[in-house]
Amino acid sequence: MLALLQGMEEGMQGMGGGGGMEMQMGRDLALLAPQIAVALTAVGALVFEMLRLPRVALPFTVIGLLVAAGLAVPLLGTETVVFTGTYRVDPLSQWAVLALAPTTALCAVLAYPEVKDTDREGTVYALLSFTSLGAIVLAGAGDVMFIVLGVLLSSLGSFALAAYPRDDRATEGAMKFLVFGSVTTSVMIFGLTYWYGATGSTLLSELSMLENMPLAAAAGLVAVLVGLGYKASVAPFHFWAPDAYDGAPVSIAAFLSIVPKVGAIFALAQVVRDLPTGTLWPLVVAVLAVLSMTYGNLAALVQDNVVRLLAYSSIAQAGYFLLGVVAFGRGDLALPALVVFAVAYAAMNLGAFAVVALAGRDLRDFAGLGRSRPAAGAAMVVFLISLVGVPPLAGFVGKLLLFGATIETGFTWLAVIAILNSVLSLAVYLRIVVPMYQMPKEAPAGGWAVTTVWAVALVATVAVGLAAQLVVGWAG
Amino acid sequence: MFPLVSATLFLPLVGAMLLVFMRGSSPRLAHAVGIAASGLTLLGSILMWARGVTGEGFSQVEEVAWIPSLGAAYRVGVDGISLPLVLMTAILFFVSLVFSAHISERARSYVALFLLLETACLGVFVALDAVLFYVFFEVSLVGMYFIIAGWGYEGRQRAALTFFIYTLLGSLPLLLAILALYLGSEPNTFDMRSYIDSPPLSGLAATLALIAMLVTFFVKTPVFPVHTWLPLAHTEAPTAGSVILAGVMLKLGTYGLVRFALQMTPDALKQLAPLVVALGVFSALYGAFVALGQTDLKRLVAYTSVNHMGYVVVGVGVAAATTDAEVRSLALDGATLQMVSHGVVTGALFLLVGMLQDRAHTRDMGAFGGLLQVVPVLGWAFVLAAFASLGLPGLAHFPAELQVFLGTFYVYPVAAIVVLGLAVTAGLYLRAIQVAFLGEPLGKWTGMKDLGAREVLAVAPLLLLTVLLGVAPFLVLEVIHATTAGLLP
Amino acid sequence: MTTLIVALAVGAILFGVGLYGALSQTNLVMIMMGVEVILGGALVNLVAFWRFLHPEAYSGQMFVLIVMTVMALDMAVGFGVATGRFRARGSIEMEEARDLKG
Amino acid sequence: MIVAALIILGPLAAAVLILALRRLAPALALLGAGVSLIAALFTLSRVANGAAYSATLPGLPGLPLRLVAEPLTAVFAALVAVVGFFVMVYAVGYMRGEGGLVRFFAGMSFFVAAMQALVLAGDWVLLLAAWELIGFSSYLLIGFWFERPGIAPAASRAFLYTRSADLGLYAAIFVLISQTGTSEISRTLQAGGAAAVAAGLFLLLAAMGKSAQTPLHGWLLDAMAGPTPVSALLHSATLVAAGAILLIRAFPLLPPAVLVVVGVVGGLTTLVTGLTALAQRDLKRLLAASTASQYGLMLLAIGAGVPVAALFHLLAHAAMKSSLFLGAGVFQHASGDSTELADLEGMGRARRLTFLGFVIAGLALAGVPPLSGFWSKDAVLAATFVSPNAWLLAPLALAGTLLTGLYVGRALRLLWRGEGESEPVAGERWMGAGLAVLVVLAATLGLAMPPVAGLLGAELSEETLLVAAVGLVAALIGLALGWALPTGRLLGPVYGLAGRGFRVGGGFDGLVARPALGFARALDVFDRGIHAGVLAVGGFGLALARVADTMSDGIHAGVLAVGSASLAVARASRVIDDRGIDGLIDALVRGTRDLGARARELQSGLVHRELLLAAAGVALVFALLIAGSVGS
Repeated sequence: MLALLQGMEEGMQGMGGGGGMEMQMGRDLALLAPQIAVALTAVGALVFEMLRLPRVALPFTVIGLLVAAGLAVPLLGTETVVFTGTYRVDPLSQWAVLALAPTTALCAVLAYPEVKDTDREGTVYALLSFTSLGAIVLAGAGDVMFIVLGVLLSSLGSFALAAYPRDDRATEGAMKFLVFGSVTTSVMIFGLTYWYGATGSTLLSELSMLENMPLAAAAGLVAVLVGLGYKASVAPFHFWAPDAYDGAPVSIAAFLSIVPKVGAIFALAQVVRDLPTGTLWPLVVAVLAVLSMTYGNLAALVQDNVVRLLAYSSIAQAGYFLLGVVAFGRGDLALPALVVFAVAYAAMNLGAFAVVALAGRDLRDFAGLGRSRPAAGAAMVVFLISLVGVPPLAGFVGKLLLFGATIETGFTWLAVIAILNSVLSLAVYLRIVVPMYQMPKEAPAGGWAVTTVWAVALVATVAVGLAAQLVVGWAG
Repeated sequence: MFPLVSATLFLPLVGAMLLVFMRGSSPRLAHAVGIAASGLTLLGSILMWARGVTGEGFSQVEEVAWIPSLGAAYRVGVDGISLPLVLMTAILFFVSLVFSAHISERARSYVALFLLLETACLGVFVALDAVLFYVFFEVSLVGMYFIIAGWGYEGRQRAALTFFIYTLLGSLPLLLAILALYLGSEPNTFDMRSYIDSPPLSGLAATLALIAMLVTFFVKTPVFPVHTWLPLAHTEAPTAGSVILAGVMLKLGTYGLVRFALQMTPDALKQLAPLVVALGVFSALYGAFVALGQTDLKRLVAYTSVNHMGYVVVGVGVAAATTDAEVRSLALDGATLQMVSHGVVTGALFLLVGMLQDRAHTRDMGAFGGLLQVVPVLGWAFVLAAFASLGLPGLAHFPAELQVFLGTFYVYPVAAIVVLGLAVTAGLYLRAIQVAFLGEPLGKWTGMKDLGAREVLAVAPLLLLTVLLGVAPFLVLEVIHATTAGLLP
Repeated sequence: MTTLIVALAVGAILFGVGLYGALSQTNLVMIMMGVEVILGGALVNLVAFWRFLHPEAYSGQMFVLIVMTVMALDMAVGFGVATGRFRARGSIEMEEARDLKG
Repeated sequence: MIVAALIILGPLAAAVLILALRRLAPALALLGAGVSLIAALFTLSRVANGAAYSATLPGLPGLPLRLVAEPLTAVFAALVAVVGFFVMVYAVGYMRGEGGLVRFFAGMSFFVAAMQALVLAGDWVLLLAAWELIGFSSYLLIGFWFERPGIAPAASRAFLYTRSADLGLYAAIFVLISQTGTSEISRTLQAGGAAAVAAGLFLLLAAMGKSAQTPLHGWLLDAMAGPTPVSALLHSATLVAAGAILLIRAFPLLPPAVLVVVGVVGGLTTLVTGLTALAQRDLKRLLAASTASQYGLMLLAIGAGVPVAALFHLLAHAAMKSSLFLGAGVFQHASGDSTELADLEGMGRARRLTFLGFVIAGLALAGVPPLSGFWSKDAVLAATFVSPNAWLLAPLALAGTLLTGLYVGRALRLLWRGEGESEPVAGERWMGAGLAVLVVLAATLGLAMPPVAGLLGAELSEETLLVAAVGLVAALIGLALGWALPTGRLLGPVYGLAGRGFRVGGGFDGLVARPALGFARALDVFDRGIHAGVLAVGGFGLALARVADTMSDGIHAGVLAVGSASLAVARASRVIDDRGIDGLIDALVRGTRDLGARARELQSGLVHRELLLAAAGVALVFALLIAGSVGS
């Protein structure tokens, strides 16, 4: 307590870096065009739903999100802050838009066959957009309040989406999701108050003042880790994920496994960027990374339900993501690593879920898929080995960068554990691949929607692998 | 300029793809495709040989940018050290596929796997990008795993798993070493040529990276005491599998030793050279003696591989230790030629033992006797290969081993004790020949058939090469020497 | 300064109570209550910090407002999910929601 | 040079052609040997007129292969060519009706070619290659009747003995090349000092192996298992001669210290193998032992510092011993393919002409004037008498002479005594021809010595009548006693030992082969042990993992933990014991899967329990942070 108090004294001295108020609103709005576009898309989708025009809602959503992504392209390279530094326009936020908006659009397409002709179909698209808006806000957060808002925004939408089918399983998953989410969020908010108290500001850029306020720094950091860790389903804050995914439609599961996770990880990166390393945060994050990777892979090893298997694998992938966070701000590789891996992860995970939507949730449904649907089967293999990290696919480039960044910042042991985990994950994914090429079975029927999604994801997975240079170049 | 190296490298892969999409095709067709693909690959490698290498650096380099800002790219090329190995690899795969033409169960996947494996092995030798190298290194592992597990003998599952786990765990350190080299290089790149031209690491970092590499490559080579996977894998692998395993895949280890340990961390290796040489000497003698104790012909040949690869390790260690350019090239010539010779000779030996096993369904030399009368062609072929393997002049191993020993004597006269291996290998092969092939033929084998056309076609080229390498080693040595002479000035 | 400490202590106590509630209760509504209590603790902290340490910084007040929004929305969505669950299952006991596991 | 090259290429081409055509084997072999003979004599004449040839072939980088035709090598080449050709002639007859002619004549031709390469070699690498190749070809030829019992071991032993000794040659070459930086023999011979001593001793070791010097003489007696022409070639001009030839060529290198050793080895051999010869019951084994003992005399001469004397004896011995073998071969056929002296009794009477040749050659060997053996042995004796170590070498030389007389006398008597009847012999004409020529040489070669000496520019230690007389007396006494007394009386106690060729402690097999094999087997066991070790480590780690894993479930599970931990240990140990690596792999996989199962147990589906776990995680993180900040 004393330490805290004394820390606050210094906090008061260190005050005054609040950032100038004067700025042109217009410039900021222009810089935020992509985010705004996403928001408008969400609203629009809602409006169409209210107009009982769900048929229009889907194309509108897709187009709107793609437009948002398109708007982000010209901004690439600009690095600045808006709203007195509360929001950051930097590679992370830009790439969040570029990666997540299209992903959301594809998720909407994927969701279409599952939700069409149900009542309030349009709300699904609206919620998807809202949630991804939350994730995008998180990715660029330059202020504690934006983090809270982002988590809130993405959480609320997620709850509703998870509960959408309204059946027993869905509501159960959603309920757990809700409980977990609201508890962790509230804990995060409570902890963050101490940062405000210590720095007198809610700006992340002021966190450097925490240098010699270990207690306050720790309290806030733990809080952030809890809140964002839950969003990114990092062990041990992951428990909601498998159940929620399992209960929700496949498309929603895919969405939940990608969009909020990426947003949360980017937000974490934004936080630690200004955090004094004296607080040992790299070590803590590293520990969580190890926990998440190992736990995720081990648990995935024994799943017979592919959705749950992918849920655990996504927990493990979150662990790899954290490698980038560990190194963030202290090496040249961390930023490109995070961006590339985010894009890669979005592509390959979405693709894998799309094939699940085609084949079915049970491991047995995959038997002979490789023969009955060779193309889809081959695509699945590509997604999975890309998840393992086999070149020249996207996943490999991402992991390579992550490992490099980790070693670059002196966490070689972490890289070793990560590599061993990759070996373990090979076993995990082979459990899906092997049956695919056994006895053939009648081909599952797949609609145009599913096919488009996995096709696009396939192209992306390969393209990002081969053309990683583009991503890295713009990110760097 | 036609991208000959890449074409050669990916021809087998194309063949494999073809097979994947040729569903329900007959085994004959599959084998035809396989032999055609590997034959074209052989042709390509011969053309590469014709193009030859220039003295310093790499020749026939082909480069395609991949991730420039990471310094990762698709880079392939050859020098005097890798070119002979490329040719040898193409030859061995060709004969292996010819020999395997009788396999009918799941022939399509069998051939496809072999072709995949061929691309991987060639890739390791031609890769000039560390990432590329590592990828091919790993893929070769996976391919061999499936071949052993799918078409091996009794205990194939465990053999395959042992092989897989040993070499997989063994190869992870290499990735760390590569990342270390990458971060050490300025500007950061995965270009192996820049690592070679200006070794990026020094001091402790270099030593640690070197140790990581040594672990990887010693497991693959293999060197005592991490060799125990070898006899297991060899005895259980299908014949063509052990041919590739011994003929090509062991070279991945020694080649890596030269390419990485020697060329990228020269100073560190210089410091550890006495250790490496000692290990090599011990491994060579150890392998020879354990081989002498075997009665299973395949295990016997497998252990002689430990012996011969030990010579290579010694040669590399000596080359690292010496400061005299003459001696270095002498030892390195020997080591490189030894890789090629061992590939050819041991390939032939495994083919012959495999043929014997196909006929008798046993590999225990005690079960045979007087075979030379029953199956003269097989018998004499074995005698020739065996004497080549024990280092008879005029056959492949003699020039290589002589150079290695001479170089060793220059630098570490004590280490020349390794020549004792010659006497031991002589003993063990004479014993094997005497027990299995000489003397009164046993009644139960009188019905044994001699080699058929397919088998002759498979083994004859290797024996011819064995003699050629022994009589005119300079044909290969001038290529090797062109590079080794100008190495690490 | 003492008042600040008192206030922070109150906030901490609220947090503790709320967390205990959230962890110990098995009824969804009760858990949501616990959450609200935690947020209440956060509010107390914020107000205290603003009042005693950074009276001039407006961001504190905004933070307060945001937290209030969070409380409201949490409640709303929470009860929405609760009703949905009740329709589907006829109970909002967490103990009974364990079909999904492993 | 082309001509000189033909010396080698002739037989080599013959060998290749024979293998390629698989017919006309004898004709081709004769042709090859003939070409070689003509070329060799031509070269000798040219060299005699002062010409000197040398050629360089591409070999290894920095180590080119060289051929040189200088007086010494030319003489050797001529010797090999002559013997080779006439033995080949003889063989045509001898092998009548045998199977495997292709293999036989190809082998013989290759043998001759390799030997020619050895004598003409101008650099160590080529010499080493040829050196090993004659070993290989003799292996093939000794094992010609590989399907007969006892043949295979004999061939293997011959090759192993010589190969092991060859390591000496390897070592010597390494020393010389690393000292002088060149592989050219003539240049390396200038090396002096410690290097010279080391190299000299290594060369001696190699020579002992090939020339069957004590204690490495064991294989020679067994090598008799091969066809007779092979033995003849082997003993007179090729394999065994190689040792002496090597030392003669390397003589300039050898320092006095080494020379003494050479002399002693030679003397010892001449005694031991002389006695051995005396005790043999098989004619060919007797001749084999005598070969070793004659080469002992040559080493004596070299040791005494007069290599040219050794050279003379080599030449003479080549002619004499080949004649003796060929004669023995005739008797062998005549007696129904046996060389047991018992079966050969009276053969002399039955085949008087052959016997005459045999007698001439025998007396020559014993050193009876004016036959060639007398002169050469005289030269050897003279050398030993004038050498600084005469006190040591001369008696040994005399003893050797005496023993030679003894066993020659014994052999002649056994062949002459009793009534022998002879079967008709196939191919007699060919055999006779070959034999006749060689016998004539054996008788008259003495005349060739002065010119050869002149050609080599070497002067013999001048003849003292005394030496000649002593030698002659020793020889005659020997002959007389050998004819008169039965061997048992002569040898007395050592008879049995001599019969076994003084093979102490089971000889090579007992002293080297079996122990080596035992050692190898032990290593093999050890090697499998390593595997077990790996398993053990893995199993232990697995056990630990399980223990730790079980512990993690808290006190309640603690009891279980102990149980399952011990269970795990038990399982692990069982894995190690009986199921080998696969067990371990299974266990590893299973272990991981168990871990996975436990991991999923955490996912209890009860939110507040899961929340508790999360809270625990928070606590952990917080503790870590505080600890860290306190620590820092």
